[in-house]
Amino acid sequence: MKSAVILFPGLNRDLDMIAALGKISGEEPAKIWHTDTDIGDVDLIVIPGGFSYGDYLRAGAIAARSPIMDTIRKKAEAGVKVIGVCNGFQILCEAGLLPGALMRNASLKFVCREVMLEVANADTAFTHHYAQGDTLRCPVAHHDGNYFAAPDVIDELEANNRIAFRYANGTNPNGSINDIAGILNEQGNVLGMMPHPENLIEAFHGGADGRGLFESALTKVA
Amino acid sequence: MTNSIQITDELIAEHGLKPDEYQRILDLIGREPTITELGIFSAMWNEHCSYKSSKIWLKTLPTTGDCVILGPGENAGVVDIGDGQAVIFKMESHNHPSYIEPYQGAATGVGGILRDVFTMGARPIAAMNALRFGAPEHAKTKHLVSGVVAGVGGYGNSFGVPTVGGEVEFHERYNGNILVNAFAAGLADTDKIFLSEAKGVGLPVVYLGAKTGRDGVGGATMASAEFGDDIDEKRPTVQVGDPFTEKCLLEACLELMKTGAVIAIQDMGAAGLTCSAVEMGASGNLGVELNLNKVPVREERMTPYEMMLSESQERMLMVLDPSKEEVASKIFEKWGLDFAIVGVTTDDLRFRIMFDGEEVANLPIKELGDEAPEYDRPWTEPPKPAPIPEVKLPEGQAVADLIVKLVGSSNGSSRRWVYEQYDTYIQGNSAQRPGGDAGVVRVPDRDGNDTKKALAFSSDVNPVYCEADPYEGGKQAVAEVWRNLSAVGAEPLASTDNLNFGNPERPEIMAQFVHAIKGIGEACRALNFPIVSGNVSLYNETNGVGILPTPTMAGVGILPNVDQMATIAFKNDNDAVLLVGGHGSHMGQTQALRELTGGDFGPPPSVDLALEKKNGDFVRDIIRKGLVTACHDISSGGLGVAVAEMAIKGNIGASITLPGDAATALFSEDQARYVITCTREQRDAVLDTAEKAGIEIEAIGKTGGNNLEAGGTISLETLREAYEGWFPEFMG
Amino acid sequence: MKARVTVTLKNGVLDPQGKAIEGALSSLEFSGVNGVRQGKVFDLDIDASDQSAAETQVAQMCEKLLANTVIEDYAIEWV
Amino acid sequence: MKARVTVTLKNGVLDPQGKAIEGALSSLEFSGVNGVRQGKVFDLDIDASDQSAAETQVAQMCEKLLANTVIEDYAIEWV
Ligand SMILES: Nc1ncnc2c1ncn2[C@@H]1O[C@H](COP(=O)(O)OP(=O)(O)O)[C@@H](O)[C@H]1O
Ligand SMILES: [Mg+2]
Repeated sequence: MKSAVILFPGLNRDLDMIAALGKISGEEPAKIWHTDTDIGDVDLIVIPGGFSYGDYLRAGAIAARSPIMDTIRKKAEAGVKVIGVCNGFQILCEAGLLPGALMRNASLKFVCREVMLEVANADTAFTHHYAQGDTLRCPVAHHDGNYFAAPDVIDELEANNRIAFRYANGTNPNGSINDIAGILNEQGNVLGMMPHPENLIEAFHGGADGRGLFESALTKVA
Repeated sequence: MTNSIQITDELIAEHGLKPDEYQRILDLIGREPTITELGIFSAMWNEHCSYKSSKIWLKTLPTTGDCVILGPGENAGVVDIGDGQAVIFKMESHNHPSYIEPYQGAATGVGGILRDVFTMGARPIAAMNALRFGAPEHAKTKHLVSGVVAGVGGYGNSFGVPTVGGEVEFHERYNGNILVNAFAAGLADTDKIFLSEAKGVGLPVVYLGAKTGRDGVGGATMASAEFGDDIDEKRPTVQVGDPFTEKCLLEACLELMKTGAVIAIQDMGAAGLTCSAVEMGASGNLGVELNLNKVPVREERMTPYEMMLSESQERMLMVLDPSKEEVASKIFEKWGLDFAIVGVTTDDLRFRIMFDGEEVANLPIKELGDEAPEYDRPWTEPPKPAPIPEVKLPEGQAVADLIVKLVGSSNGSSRRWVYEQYDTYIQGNSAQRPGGDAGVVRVPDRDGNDTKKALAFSSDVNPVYCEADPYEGGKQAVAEVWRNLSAVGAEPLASTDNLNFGNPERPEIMAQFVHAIKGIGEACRALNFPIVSGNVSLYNETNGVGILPTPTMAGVGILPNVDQMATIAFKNDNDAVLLVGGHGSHMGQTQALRELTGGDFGPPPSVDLALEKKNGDFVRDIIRKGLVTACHDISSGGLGVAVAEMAIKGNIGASITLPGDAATALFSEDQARYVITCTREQRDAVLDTAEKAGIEIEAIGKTGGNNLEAGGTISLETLREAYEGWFPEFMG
Repeated sequence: MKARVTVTLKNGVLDPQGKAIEGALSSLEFSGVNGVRQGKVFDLDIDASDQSAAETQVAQMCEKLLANTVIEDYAIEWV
Repeated sequence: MKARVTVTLKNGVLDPQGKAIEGALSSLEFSGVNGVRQGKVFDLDIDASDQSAAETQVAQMCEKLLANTVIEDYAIEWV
């Protein structure tokens, strides 16, 4: 499967993500600079973490309005899988590819630690290598990960199993409603999540709980 | 040159120049300086840039060694780590600015040190921050802690470097002057290191990065001035950091360096354009002419004086290969950064500044640096430490309770509240994150592929030791860094220092400085731990009250195979707990004594450097032989705190058998000691190896259970609550 | 011309900063604070020939960038 | 009573956010924007018997918490 990583100025987990995709798929992802308008023929598009444009104005706001997002929107409509991790998640929300917004952490502080994630829906293009209800270890590192959406939106997400991951065992690090850590779009081919599975993919990291996400995303759903 | 502004005595004093220093200027240029020239001299000749009080002592430090590629003199030190790779590192203070505006002061401190590292062509791979604050109960402390920590994180997290270690300490002597010492290390190929030395006449001098504003005008002067009650007037010089621009500047510079366009490059730090231009010219034996009308500015009506002294952040100066101008400017366009040819190198060794077609400065470029005043300031013998008062050491359960007090104290407790605000995972190479003896990161090879090679980082100093005996304190700071690196299995390579002291014009302060340097120098020589970079911060004093002498040391060590790395956490039940270096007896200046008396008394433990080396080499050796399941050095708090931390981190208890005087055994802070654990099966092998190496070693207990048995009994929960509880509770 | 755009959170949208400030104020012994909401202001300096053109332009800036209309409202004044 | 506190950066203090927004606006083809400065607003709901007491109280809140007077100015309006 071909994948592409989108690069905006200020992103800083691009190399982590490129390494993870390379190691797990055995294939270097294409690196797409934000001013390129053509992403090429890929099955998976990833927007990595960081601080695009310094997260100035609102996290992800400025990147979300750059031309390449229209290309990504079209690809998503055509069914291409899209993952946004951390800043990538914030960008996808600001761009309207995912509902809701990521507000300042309830603690108001940047938080970097390992949390537990529950696989809330294992029947998705991004999670089918996990079992329903699995709990995974996963690092988080963010300042604005406090997921918020209007009650009706939350109800819809819950009703349609569009919550892919939840913070488990009281490890919600940011105050997100319903412990939401990652959500899907309606078609189920766009995933946004705050935690960093790309930083837990090999023995050296002290575990590989994050691999399943990439293994799922990089294989066709059976 | 016409003098628009009369140079009065007040003006001279405001620029921090003493009358004799001003006379030196007159003798040097044979005329009254222009206001711009006066500003340039004040920037070049203040303590911060000229090291005028410290130079003659810094010269005594060992700065060479087999692994040293480049010692002090450039933006950062360069150390060979094999396979055609080098680690480039330095530590620098941002104390005064952080006291005045904690968030921005700390943020720009981190930005500055990162720039020092990537100016040389290295991609930053690790950062540390050594912080010192006033008493927890002091009115300002909480505000300063939250601002500084948020600032360090706000900049480093956004820039994208993992923060792998540091220090946080509280003491009333920092009530009026906090310390923010930032360390950064980067990775470069040994054949692709960039220097500030300009080469070639008539070549373009290029301004890179962010625009120039009035930020920090007079900042370098401020950073060398003792605080008085007029501190508010020093405020408008606050600089604001822009980590986004810095991240773009990093990527742009590394891209630029690949093109071969860079002949010389230098970041703009303190007194930005002035220091960088003069450093580049002087070190290359060239003159520099700048046309300030070409400098990208973000404010109207900026004067030459302001442009030359501005400390706006995220800027660089470069000497460009003219044939590469096009590709170079394209790169900076791509990253949305300014790229402006602002001057040219000349062959006349003059530093010439043009503005609106007029010459506003024309100075001898080498003398600006070389002729800076240099002082051999008078110093006294350091005072003898206060004698230890009669105290009754605890017995029985009270001994165990004191362990709980210490791990739950302001200086003994967990720093999690701090380091969880720093990104410690980014880059995916963190082998050991904060909370252990040293931070460890895996090193990719020249092509960016994973390897087993790793680097370890630690930063230490014990200021109350230094206050009681600067010489032994200086030795101890070096020894503790070296020990922390050894304790993870790393071979210490080289070190950097950040010497924070009070007003050097007071002989008793100068005495602290001199003796600390002597101690540091001796320790670095004995441990083959050369100092490749560093920074001095003097005048950390408010209304005559100086800080504790704080010569922060930081060091880098190498692990050939990161799989053979030790951590402090107990791993299994029934492991043997071994004490390397024997039981201690020294109670002076210990945390326990402070807890019992509320003060700092007695001499600090003395450091036997030969013993340090012997025990450290042994510990590293058995770690690398895979004989060790956990290792922790014994420092502040003594054996009791060391085993408590190992138990808390591993969530495994232990029972420790102690000699008659349990309290002294647990709380003395004798140096050159470690606690290690190994499996029952390997216990004898380890003891054997020790005997053969002539190492004093003793089996003192075994791991297991939910309690720590040491003197008395403490449950792991009690320990953890105390250890993890203090900081969050303090910050509220 | 100079415009000041004020962006505030819609009612019902959670405001962690406002809440925290409320807490901080009471711990600073400021009493009788029933609520705090935090927003943003943007001071824009734009050259535009006529007022109405400028107004539509600034309104578009708000819709397109300055406000996230999912959670925020905006108001424009001219100064 | 309701007060609106507006906190803006002092003149000359670098405003990275404003700078980035300026850039974003121009890449969104908004022309003629000469400058953007970002600030904060706080909408306070306080019960206070008399106006003047309230005014001094809010001023203190600004000095102590809402504004970083090292780099920021503040203004108070009543609404
Ligand atoms: N205490 C010290 N020990 C060793 N080298 C030092 C010390 N203080 C400064 N230096 C060296 O002197 C040079 C100038 O220091 P500094 O002005 O802090 O660097 P920069 O100008 O990059 O900020 C640097 O190479 C630094 O490593
Ligand atoms: Mg420098």
